[in-house]
Amino acid sequence: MIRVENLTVNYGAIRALDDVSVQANPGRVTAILGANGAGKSTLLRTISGLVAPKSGRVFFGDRSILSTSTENIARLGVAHVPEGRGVIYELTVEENLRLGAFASKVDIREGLEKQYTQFPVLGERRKKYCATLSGGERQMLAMARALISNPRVLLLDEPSLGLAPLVTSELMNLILELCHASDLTVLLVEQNAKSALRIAHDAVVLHLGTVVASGEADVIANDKNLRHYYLGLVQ
Amino acid sequence: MMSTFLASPIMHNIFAGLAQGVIYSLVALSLVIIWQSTHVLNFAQGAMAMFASYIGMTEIDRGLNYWFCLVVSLAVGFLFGGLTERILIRPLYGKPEINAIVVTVGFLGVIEAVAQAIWTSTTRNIATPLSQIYFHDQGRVVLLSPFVLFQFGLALGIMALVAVLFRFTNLGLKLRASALAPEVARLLGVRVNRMLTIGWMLSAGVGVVAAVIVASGSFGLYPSDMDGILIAGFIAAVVGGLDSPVGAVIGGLLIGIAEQFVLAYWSADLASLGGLIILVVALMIRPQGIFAKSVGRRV
Amino acid sequence: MKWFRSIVAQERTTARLTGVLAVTILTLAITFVLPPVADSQLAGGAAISIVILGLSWLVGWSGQISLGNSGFMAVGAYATGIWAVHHGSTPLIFTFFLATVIGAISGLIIAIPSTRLSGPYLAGMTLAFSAAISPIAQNYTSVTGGEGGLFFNTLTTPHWFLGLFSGQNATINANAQWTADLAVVVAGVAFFFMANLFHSHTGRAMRLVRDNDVAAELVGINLPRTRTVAFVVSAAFAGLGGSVYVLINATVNPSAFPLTLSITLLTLMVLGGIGTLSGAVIGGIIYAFSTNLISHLNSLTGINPTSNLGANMQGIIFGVLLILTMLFAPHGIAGLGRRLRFFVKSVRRVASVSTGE
Amino acid sequence: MKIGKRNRRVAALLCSSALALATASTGLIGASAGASTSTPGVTATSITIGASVPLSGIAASYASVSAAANAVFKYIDKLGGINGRKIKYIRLDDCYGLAAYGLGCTAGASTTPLSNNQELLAQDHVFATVGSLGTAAEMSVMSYLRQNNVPQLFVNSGSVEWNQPSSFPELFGYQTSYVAEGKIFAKYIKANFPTDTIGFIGQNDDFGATGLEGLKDGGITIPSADNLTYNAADAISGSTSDITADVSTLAQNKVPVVVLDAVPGFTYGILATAHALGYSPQWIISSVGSDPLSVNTPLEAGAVTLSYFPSTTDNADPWIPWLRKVLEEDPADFPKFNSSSVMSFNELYGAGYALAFAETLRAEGKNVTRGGFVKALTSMTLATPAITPLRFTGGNHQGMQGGAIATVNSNGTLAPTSVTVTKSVFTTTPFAGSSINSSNWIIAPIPSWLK
Repeated sequence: MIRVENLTVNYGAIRALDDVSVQANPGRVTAILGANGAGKSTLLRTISGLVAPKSGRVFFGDRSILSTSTENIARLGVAHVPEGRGVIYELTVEENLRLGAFASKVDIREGLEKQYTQFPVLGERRKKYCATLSGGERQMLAMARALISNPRVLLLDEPSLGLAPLVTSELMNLILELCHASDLTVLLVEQNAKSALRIAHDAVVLHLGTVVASGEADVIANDKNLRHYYLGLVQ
Repeated sequence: MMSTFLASPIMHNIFAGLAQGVIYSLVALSLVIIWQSTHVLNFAQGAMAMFASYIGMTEIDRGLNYWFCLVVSLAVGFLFGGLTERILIRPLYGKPEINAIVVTVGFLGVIEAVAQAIWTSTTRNIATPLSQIYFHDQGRVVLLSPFVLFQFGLALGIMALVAVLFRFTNLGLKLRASALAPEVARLLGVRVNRMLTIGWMLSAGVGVVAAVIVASGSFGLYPSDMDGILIAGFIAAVVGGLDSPVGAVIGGLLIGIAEQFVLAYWSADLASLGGLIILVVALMIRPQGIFAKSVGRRV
Repeated sequence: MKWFRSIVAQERTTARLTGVLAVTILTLAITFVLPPVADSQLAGGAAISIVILGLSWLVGWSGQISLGNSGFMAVGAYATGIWAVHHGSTPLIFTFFLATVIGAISGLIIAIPSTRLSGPYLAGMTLAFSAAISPIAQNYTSVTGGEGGLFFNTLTTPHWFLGLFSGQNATINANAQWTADLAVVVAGVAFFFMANLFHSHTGRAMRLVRDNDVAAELVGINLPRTRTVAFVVSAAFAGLGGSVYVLINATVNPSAFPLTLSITLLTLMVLGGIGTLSGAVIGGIIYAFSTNLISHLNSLTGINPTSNLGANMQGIIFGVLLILTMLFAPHGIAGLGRRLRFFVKSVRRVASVSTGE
Repeated sequence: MKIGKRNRRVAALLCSSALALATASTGLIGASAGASTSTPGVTATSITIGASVPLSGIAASYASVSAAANAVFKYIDKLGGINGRKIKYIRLDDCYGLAAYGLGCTAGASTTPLSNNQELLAQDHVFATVGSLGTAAEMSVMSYLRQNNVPQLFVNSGSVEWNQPSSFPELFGYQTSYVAEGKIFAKYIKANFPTDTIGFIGQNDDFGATGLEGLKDGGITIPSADNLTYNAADAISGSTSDITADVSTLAQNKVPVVVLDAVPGFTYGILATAHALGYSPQWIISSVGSDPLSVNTPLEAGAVTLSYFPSTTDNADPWIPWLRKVLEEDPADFPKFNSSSVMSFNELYGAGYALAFAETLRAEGKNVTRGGFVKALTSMTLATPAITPLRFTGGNHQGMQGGAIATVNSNGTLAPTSVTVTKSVFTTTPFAGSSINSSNWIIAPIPSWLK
């Protein structure tokens, strides 16, 4: 569904991504792993059109979206939950959700009902300002806001950041469930490789802007070298 | 009883202060709309509104209806605001905020010079359909006239309209989101650039309402008629908090009344100090304006 | 003397002295070549450049914006004017000292309630100060001369200087050049002082506060005090500049210090380039000579300059130039030069990298 | 080549200084032209004079004053000039001395009356400044012009500052002083409203203060409650609140006669506010703020003012058709002026001082010096459109001494455009206690060389 070919991105004189190729398919969770500064977020931001690459190609299905604006990429059905969740604190829960619905032609009322059923906590707090929510609730809101527009691709940037292990685990299960239920293409950027690899079908390991490994998640998870040098997983 | 109260010196000053204050409020509101979305302090705001009111209101000389001219002025204001954002302001996004000050100051100079070149600096008298004669009560003047009441109504109506738009409509939600978190809004499919343009259009429209009220008043229409009012509007916006439309409106009214009371009970020369004192006191108590939402320092 | 050492850089003071001295002497030499009108304009430009430098320090180094510097300038100007009316014969150096100190005090008064403010709120607070000056000057007529202001004639050209000139307009030419030279020398002293300040302990602390106030606090910098010092220095420069400005004009009145002057100062500073000595010099040059450029451009349009359209064309050209400069040189004219150098350097580096591999 | 960091900074500053030199040079080409004879500004074929006047900004409506003077000079040049010399009149914009810092003012960042005068003296080498405008503006250049012995002629202001022959022997006023105007108003009030309370609204500067002085000197007492001033700076900022307060105070006290010393924009505001309050006293408006074309409202009809000129529509006065012809022949300054155009007092006012200058220059003869000019000016009778004598002596440099009481008409259109001037002229001096004389209307014959 999302195909990135030979992507190179520069920030001024610094090379953030160097000849990166990634493919993510429907019904599968693709984990993008690597240390801080590996270029994971840049990859997602480039897919969304927030960052203009130096060279390379980005496809949504068969359509090149390299010169498509961020707004239009979102309208195609790519939902991007940015780092820090992107919840707008000064708006209420419901306003945040309504905002999410503008990207598609979905009926707002129906969409809201659906999300409130899925996340009852949000329904209870619909009139509350987001500044008053807890970290877990904010993450739920970010997910709900991304899902309300019935996207075909979900880009998640460090969803586990700042969450308790138990909450992270629930969140990962939810991501997997959603992925299967609606044949969603999920690109999951995580520093927490362990949690991500638990649910991912495919995985890509980035290091200083280059792909050092990619393939089935199980294979990656069992590669000792990768575990040791790039994923920080030591047993 | 009631009527003598309305004609009392204190009410006299309150009405005079409010009449000036609603003008400040509108200008402050228009500055806040722009500040929220683009973080630009638009020094040309008053001049843009003046120019639009010249184009619209001088049509009265050709025998056209006042209300029609008001609508024309508004339309010109919308267009002017949108074009300004597109052509002059857009290249400045991401540049130091202070650059926008220079550009808008330059624009102010251009607009006023063009206005003087076209219409000269002689005052124009705008005939209003509503009487400007103040009401009398048992021989005593009540400082309200049909036009002043209309002025209050119009200002309140515009403020309510802006509030409803921002609070309860989808467009308003998109506008607020674009102002608060432009990147997030874009990721959610909101056409942020379009929203910024619409914000400038709305803001210019609100400014035009203020300029038309000023031009219709007893000092008429002339190219620099909004200069002092812009400064007072800016002060009002700062007092209320630049991210608070409600604060802008209340700030404007406060400044108008404060000026009037200094004038009446202290010295006419020092009238403008009334507003300045309010500003200093307000900022010493609340460094981000009275109605600012206190947002903690983000590290 | 700890405070003194903290605001004077210890290293390379001689180097800076040489630099400023070279430019001052060159400018003095230029005044001998310039026609008298340009000398008069240069005098005004030198006075304003001192004010711009003070503002540039405040905005560029401490990160605080001010719309109050026309007010500080007016304070120095009125101090000078009132002093000149009553004690016209005191040495000029004392007048300048007085204006600087009184300017600094006014800066202190404004700084104290302003240390918690930033951005447009600080702009508003300082604007309140500069906006209050004119009504106050108008109201207290017995001291300030009210609307009409004060008139004095303190700047007298010494005889030896007059002796350098001959011919029909000798006095006019000599006076014009004398005021220009005087203003340039005062500006030179001010620039030297600021050059040191930039590289002093206080200057470095200021930068840190601007870039990251939290980090600055962590390394033990007292935020309110640093911000206050920034204001006081800026106001002292404005006071000195205001003093030179009114001595040149031989009059001080409220209409010379409208609050729009603060906006003009900010504009000139941005056009020149924020936070640098050369930026302030360029700002002063723009102030002094932009009218010539504009008149020249206006004459190219072929419109009668005294007609309504022609007179206003002047303002249109001025505004358009402001806008174009900002669109094409967003870091000011000094920044344009820097960017050019950076560009040349990076081209060279790329070239050396590609050949070196 | 490697340049050290410090040297680069020096180099940058040097470049900036060079830039200064280059910029300064543009527009100054030909700076040393002229000045070949001993008198500055005078050559065998020309005489150069200048003025610093508002051409843009809030006082730009006065631009037509110096434009009319320029039209007269051009007309004279077409007739061959004065003693073979053409008059070159340089008018520089000073935005009314409101240091042109942007808002409402377009003369350029550093333009002031002083900088304009420096330019006139040092670059254009003018013989004299003629018809510069504004009290504060001209006061700021008095010393400079005196130091350089440059005549400062026919200052467009009613201040008494211009009449100091001992300290400023080359300084000459032009219009009737505000004090004299106040005294003449006082006489009119005493004759027509002997028992009424009188109110006053004046600008809080020299204009308002000396006007009030004149009223008092003429024996009018104004109750302190009805003696009000407005802030002159508000004229720039558009602040209206003190006007509303002033007018409503007078309205509450039901003051039947009000004297206004205001500029036209404020006259308009005061009349409109009074109308809104349902208050219509007899207005007595200073000549400075009464020109119907500038005030531009039918509310002015019936107001009394002082005029030193005949009505601009009075074609029986020979100067009116003469001036119309002069203006029509100068399309550069009066582009749309034709036989159906309306003339304002500004044009008569400007033509008046231009004629005074030309006639004096002619009387001085072929050999022109500044001293000779001043001597001629203080010893001759000037023929101008004024209905009151414009006369200077060694001891009196004020200019016109009085004027006639005039009434603003309403001619049925939106704006009143004509003024009826009574046929008797009052004259007096600004000095306390001096009497007011009534004399006949003067119609100075147009000198034959001007026809």
